[in-house]
Amino acid sequence: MRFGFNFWLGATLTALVIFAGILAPWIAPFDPVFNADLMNSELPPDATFWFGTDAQGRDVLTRTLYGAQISLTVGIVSQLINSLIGVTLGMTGGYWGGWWDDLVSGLTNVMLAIPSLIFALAVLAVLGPGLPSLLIALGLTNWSWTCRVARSSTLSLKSQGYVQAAKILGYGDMRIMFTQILPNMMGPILVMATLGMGSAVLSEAALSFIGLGIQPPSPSWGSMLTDARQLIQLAPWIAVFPGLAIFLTVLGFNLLGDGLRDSLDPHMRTRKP
Amino acid sequence: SGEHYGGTLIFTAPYGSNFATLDEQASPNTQEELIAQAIHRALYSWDSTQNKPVLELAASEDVSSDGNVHTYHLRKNAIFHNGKPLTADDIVYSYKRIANPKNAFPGASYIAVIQGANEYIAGKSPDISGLKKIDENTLEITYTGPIDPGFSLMQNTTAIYPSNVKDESSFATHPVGLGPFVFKAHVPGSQVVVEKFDKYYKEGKPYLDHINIVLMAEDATRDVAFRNKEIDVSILGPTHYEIYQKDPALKDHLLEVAEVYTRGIGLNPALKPFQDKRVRQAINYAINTPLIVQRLIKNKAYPATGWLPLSSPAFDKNKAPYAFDPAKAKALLTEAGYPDGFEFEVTASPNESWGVPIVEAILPMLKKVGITVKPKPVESTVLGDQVTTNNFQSFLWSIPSGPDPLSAMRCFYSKTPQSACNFTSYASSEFDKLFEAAEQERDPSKQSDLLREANNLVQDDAPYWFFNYNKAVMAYQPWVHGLVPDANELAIQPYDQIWIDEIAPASRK
Amino acid sequence: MTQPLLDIRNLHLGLRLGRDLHPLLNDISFQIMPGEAYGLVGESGSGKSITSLAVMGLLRKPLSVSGGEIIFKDRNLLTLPKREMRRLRGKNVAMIFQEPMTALNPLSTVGRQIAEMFILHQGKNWREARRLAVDSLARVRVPNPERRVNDYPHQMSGGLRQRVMIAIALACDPDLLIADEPTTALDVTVQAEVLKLIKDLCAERQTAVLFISHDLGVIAAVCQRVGVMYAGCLVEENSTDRLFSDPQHPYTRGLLGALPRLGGRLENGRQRLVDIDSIITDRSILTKTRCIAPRIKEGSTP
Amino acid sequence: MTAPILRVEDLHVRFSMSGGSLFGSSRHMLHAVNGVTFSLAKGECLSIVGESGCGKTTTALTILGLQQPTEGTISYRGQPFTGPNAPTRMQRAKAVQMVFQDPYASLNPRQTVRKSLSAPLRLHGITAASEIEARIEVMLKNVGLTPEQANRYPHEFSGGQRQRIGIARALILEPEIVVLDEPVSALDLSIRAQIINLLLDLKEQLSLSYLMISHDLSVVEHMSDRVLVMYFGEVVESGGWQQIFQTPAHPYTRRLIAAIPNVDDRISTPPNPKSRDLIVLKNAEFGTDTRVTPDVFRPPSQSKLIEIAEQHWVRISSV
Amino acid sequence: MFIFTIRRVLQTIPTVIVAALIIFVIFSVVPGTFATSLLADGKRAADPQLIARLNEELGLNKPLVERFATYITNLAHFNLGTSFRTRQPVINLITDRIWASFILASAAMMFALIVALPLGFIAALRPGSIVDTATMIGAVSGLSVPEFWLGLVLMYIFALQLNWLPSFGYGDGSFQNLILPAITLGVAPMALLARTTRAGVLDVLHSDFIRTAHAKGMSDVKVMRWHVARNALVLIITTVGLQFGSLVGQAVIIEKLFAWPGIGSLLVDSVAIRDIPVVQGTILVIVLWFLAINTAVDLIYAAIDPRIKQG
Ligand SMILES: Nc1ncnc2c1ncn2[C@@H]1O[C@H](COP(=O)(O)OP(=O)(O)OP(=O)(O)O)[C@@H](O)[C@H]1O
Ligand SMILES: Nc1ncnc2c1ncn2[C@@H]1O[C@H](COP(=O)(O)OP(=O)(O)OP(=O)(O)O)[C@@H](O)[C@H]1O
Ligand SMILES: [Mg+2]
Ligand SMILES: [Mg+2]
Ligand code: NI
Repeated sequence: MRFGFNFWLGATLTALVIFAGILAPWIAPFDPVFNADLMNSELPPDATFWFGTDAQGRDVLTRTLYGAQISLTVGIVSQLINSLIGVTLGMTGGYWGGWWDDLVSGLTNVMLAIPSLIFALAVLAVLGPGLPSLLIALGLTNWSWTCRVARSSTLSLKSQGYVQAAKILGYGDMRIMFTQILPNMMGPILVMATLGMGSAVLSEAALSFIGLGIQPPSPSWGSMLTDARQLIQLAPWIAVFPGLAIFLTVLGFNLLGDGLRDSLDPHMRTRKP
Repeated sequence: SGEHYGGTLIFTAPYGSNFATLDEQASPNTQEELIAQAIHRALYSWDSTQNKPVLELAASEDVSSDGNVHTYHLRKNAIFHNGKPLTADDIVYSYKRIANPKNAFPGASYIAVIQGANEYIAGKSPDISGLKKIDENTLEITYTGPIDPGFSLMQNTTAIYPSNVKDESSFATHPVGLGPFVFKAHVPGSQVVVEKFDKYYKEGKPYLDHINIVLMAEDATRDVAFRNKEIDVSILGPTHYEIYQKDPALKDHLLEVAEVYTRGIGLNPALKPFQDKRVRQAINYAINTPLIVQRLIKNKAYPATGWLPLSSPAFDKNKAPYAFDPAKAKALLTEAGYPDGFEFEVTASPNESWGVPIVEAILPMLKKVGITVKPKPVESTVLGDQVTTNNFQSFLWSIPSGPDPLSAMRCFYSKTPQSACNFTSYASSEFDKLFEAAEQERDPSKQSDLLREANNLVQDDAPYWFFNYNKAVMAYQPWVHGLVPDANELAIQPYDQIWIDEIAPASRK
Repeated sequence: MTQPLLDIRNLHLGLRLGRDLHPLLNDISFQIMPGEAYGLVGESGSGKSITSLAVMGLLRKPLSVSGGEIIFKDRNLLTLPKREMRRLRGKNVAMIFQEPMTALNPLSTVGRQIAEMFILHQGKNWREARRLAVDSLARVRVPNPERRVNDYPHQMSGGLRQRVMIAIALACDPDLLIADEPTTALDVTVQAEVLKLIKDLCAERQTAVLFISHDLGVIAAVCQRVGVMYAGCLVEENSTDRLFSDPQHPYTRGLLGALPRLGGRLENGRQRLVDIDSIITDRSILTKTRCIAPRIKEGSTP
Repeated sequence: MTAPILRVEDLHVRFSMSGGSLFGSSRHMLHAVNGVTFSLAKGECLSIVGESGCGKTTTALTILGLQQPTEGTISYRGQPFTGPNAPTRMQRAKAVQMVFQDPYASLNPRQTVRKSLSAPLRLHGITAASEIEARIEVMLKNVGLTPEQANRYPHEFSGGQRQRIGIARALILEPEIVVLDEPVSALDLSIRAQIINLLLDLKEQLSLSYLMISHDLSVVEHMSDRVLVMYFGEVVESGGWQQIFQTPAHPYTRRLIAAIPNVDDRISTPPNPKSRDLIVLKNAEFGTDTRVTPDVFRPPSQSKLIEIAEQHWVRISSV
Repeated sequence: MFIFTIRRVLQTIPTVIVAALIIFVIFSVVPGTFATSLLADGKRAADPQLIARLNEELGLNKPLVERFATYITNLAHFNLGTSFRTRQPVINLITDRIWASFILASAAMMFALIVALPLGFIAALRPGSIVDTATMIGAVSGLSVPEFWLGLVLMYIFALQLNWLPSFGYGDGSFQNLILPAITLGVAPMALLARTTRAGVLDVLHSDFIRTAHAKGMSDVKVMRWHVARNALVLIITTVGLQFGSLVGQAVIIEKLFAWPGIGSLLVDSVAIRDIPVVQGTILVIVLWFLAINTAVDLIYAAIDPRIKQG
């Protein structure tokens, strides 16, 4: 498989963010929560505080780095949940067909029809704000796309010779799904997941806007950005850096997904002689 | 003094993106009061110059010697927008409607000051015994005690409606009142337009032809719209307060008032450390309150010295607030047996001046004396729910503490149920004695002295971390005149006194 | 001898990747006379389709012609301006593709897709064009042409669809018809009908045919002359009869031997099929030395 | 010839197709296979020919257990292969295997050849690494591949090699019957011969029975012992390969054979003068006009098979 | 076609019922009740008596199953219930605002289509070119900016700095007021649509019948007009439908930011005060809107693609 420029750009951005998140405790100059000194609030970027400080007097650079942890957790875990639900339902529905498939398709349609932001809002209202609830809310709301993709992939893979062969060789349904179908549809699922990660990061920001985001004082880009919107004139740096971080991360995930899709798509593959 | 007639005022409603109903009697929220203030009038009203309730719909009143019975001589020139003149029947009708158990209106608790109202509210009596029509223009009301009924009956939720409207549900869409402006249009989710009422009972008023009350919940949007001169007034949040103060074009047109809200963290004695007064005091000592007010709230608040706010008649100007003294806090904690501190949860809403951001700011301060704070963010709705059901370790809230100091202090009276504003389940026999004395005292200044003493007692006992009293700030366009600093709620302005001058842009004319 | 209708001279074609050129066709030359059916056979990937696409001027991006001439009626198609080439396409040179399922637009009626030809090349309006489309369908022996013009491709069977393709190709009476594996996707019985149709129609108006297939039987049924391609080279060319009865190039011989022949099985016991690999023991030799070995041309003996 | 090991009796397969009515409740029955009966002997190659959609694959799938028959029975060595006592997939796997048409789609692109071959062995209880190794090695040799190639992925092989892997996978469990669905039609001409030779060799070597599906009659003639001609779900003619190819009786069979373009038509001396020596039945007796497409949504008209020579059956109209 | 339409419409009914069930269950277990939200605003004592009375009056003290039964019975009579807060029929509250939502969503979709289709086409015609890369990076960027920031920035630029457009609100429903919120809302679907268009057009361009069209001697423009556009449309239209269908639900934040009186802000406000009938009604209307759009898309689909009707 050959990857294009977009893929590598996306992979680099994503890797950067992942490293920032993992290394935050070592590379961040301050503590993200307790190093708050109101005497230092809203300082513009300088030698000590490279990205300036926020309204609480906390270092924006530190919080942006730590924010990567939360945002990545949100992106990755919620997509894991999504993919798990979507793949399980989609694959079994597509494979077994019948009433189960009808049920899965129906449920998928319902989930598509209920606006996801509102569904997430409701789930959060039930569970109360906080990271675990957020992960569940975002994880429960966006699986319908994955499910559709998984289902149609399964339908087309099901008729492939090797799946038939597996049946004839005596493989059970579960074994066929896990060893024959799942590995072969990971491509599109992965693409969906990477694209979904970007939108999960954004959804977190949107939910912060409504006041249901991450539990403070843990830094998340979404809540940093939301809190900073009042300060856009007074202290623009508080918004700029987490905003940039979100932008680059979502861009990274999207380019990664696009790149993956392009290299999986036979049309886009340049044939080598 | 140069008042101009005519023009349109574009006022903003900042408390949501919706007017839930135009039936003011059915609404407990400030948002709808913004309309009620234009359309409706209640028996009393708040006089912000005298800082007390005054008669509005009655020309005069006679009070019985025991102070329980008031006889009102109603205004003869007051006419409803539908042409009906005001009579005693309208008041009886309105109060019965508010208290009607079928309706379950929030204003019922204000009507409860009238004798027999509780029986009526409970559905045990077909009438409110304390309400007696003498003649068309005279009404006698018997109250449950020698209280000042003005504090209750000036509320917008006790607005007087005409008794001749057949379809009561129409009040929700086509309100009819006695106010200076007539309801004209409601674009749900967008705005309410009212128009000058020619037969308003106050001579020569109102000045304006129209008021558009536009919904605008988002601060940032309001800021842009205000600078863009699309709206005439804007309620400011802390950051915009600071920005506007620095902006030479805007800084001269800011209206500030100390509002009667006290903010702070209520400590639940159910949590063991909070049973010790020294721990509660330690918390007050450990937090640098003025710094938070200055840096985080941008001085859009006054550091609290106790429960009663600045504009309260019983406010003690000489009382010093808790000093910022971490060493003392540490010592007190050690004394109380918590040398290594302890951990507690603060239930708080997302509000920027009395919500989670404040908890984030005190978090490192309390950490320094060894106390670990964990914010527990909840929605505003849920906050109210959890506080009134005593379901918290501590909570950060903004609680009305005026204008009537007596009812404000009632919140610490041990007989006040927890759910009814004694949120920290405060019980002190010393306090109870002072409060009961104040309740009996008919001389306002002596009553104030007693209440002041009670307030200082509460401050010393520290059932709360006393944070601040709100400073409400309103920015207005230079062409707007007649705004008043109302300590109850700055956003509620006497529309009938407002006028705009000739420098107003064409769109306002 | 008359002028050849199509004269391909030393055609070189390659895959341009960046600056490199990977050759795919090496020095291909052959002629087709008016009214003649010329067959191209060869294994998959030997370059049959790209040769035909080069004639049509339909090569896409990474593929490009790197040398040679394609002379059609005295004009070099490779240097013809785009617009001229477009006018030629469809009108003078028409093509039938392999997959009748996908070569028709699923969202247009077949009538419309035939009618487009008359609009493009004869300036007819839609109504006339549609009437002519009915005639075209009748000509390729589609039953009920009036009704069938309004059908969508998915409503037709494979054989009918291929007839529609032929109708499109022959709509403007081209001088040269290129048929790239026109029957691979069809059943034998349907294939036989389609082949006969192409043969008859071309005989009727002296259309020259370039017929591509890797089924030697099909070539035998249609063509007068055959070229055998191997790895981008034309390795042998001869009249059909001569080629089949007396193949010269080892690859051709292999091809013929590898084919099970109907009626070729002995009453009891069968003979093993020839394994081409056993003849061409080292395939790479053929590839490396490909067109260098003297091509076996008509009339010449090795 | 020995006793049949597989017997298919009066097999019917119908698919219900939902129609276009309001609630989709009106259902047509698509008659894909109609009363097919045949048996397969040990070491025999039986071919089913017929045009696309006539029910060849469906018949094969029923034998493989991937499709439930609507009516009829299949038995393997006297044991029922259908109905309530049908064997499980695991049990069936050791009896029947299949080689697929498309060598590209029939191998899991994410499994190495070794994995493709060892997984079924493990599944069937052969866990000793040495034995697995040994069997894979033997099998790869059998199909003409080297053991070193086992660690490669399918995309590293050519079409012909893939088909060899497909054959190896089908044979690794040592089944008695192998179903070949168009085993060479997707292959290049030059490779076709190798695979045909390989299949015939393996058949001899391992005494396999083949059930081959094809519409390439020359391949069928080359490989089969007996031939079954199907036409819209029914067997219209069956017999030994000579009978079908040299003396075809049913007009459809004749048309089929006549339609094959043949290189030899070009060559002046036909190698076998006996071919095309058709016996003549009167057309009317067949009842079916094979130029008119029958309606697959209707049960077929009344007809029966008659034996016109030893083991040579032809369907004629019974009305 | 008629039968197809009816069948397609009937198929949405189970979806609506299940959606109604999910919505009902979720919002029945949400903590906080309308009564406390109304009475516990801190201004005065939350009178437990009053709360109890209110709950009784609103039927909130009945068991869940009974409430659901009433809810469904009402729904079957096309009755969405009565708002706790305004005591008006929910349907009235929604109809008051649905128009604003509708024009906002339509304008946003218009904007998205007008920008995305040409961009997607151009990008597909020159894959790998600078235009292509720029379009795609631009599209992805559009997907990576939080909506409220985009709105704020647009507001600062076009309302405050340039003074071209009003910054907020519905005004008298004029076009000027619509521009900024519509653009803000339209950016995400635009980005998605540009990508889908590119993929769709590429797909069509690679198909065999385009080669056939070229072999007919058709010019590129005619190929585009006669063959590519319509076929690509079939691929694009599903995305358009899904996007358009979900726009009303997605507008929540933009409505709040621009003080736009759509049903999104009604919904958020109602959730905040736990006015459950309004919440349920609004979500149900959003669901219906989504289903209606997508049913319409399916019908259009069937009209352009002759293969569908056979279904
Ligand atoms: N668009 C393309 N990009 C890269 N290589 C190509 C392209 N089209 C064809 N080729 C290569 O050119 C060579 C010849 O291809 P061509 O399609 O002409 O073969 P063919 O003889 O028609 O084969 P078949 O019988 O399978 O149709 C092959 O090696 C193929 O991989
Ligand atoms: N799962 C199915 N559902 C509905 N119809 C089916 C199904 N499988 C096959 N059919 C139909 O049954 C008939 C017989 O199909 P089958 O695949 O057996 O034909 P075939 O002879 O193998 O054709 P080909 O030569 O094209 O492979 C066809 O009309 C086909 O459309
Ligand atoms: Mg080809
Ligand atoms: Mg088949
Ligand atoms: Ni394609």
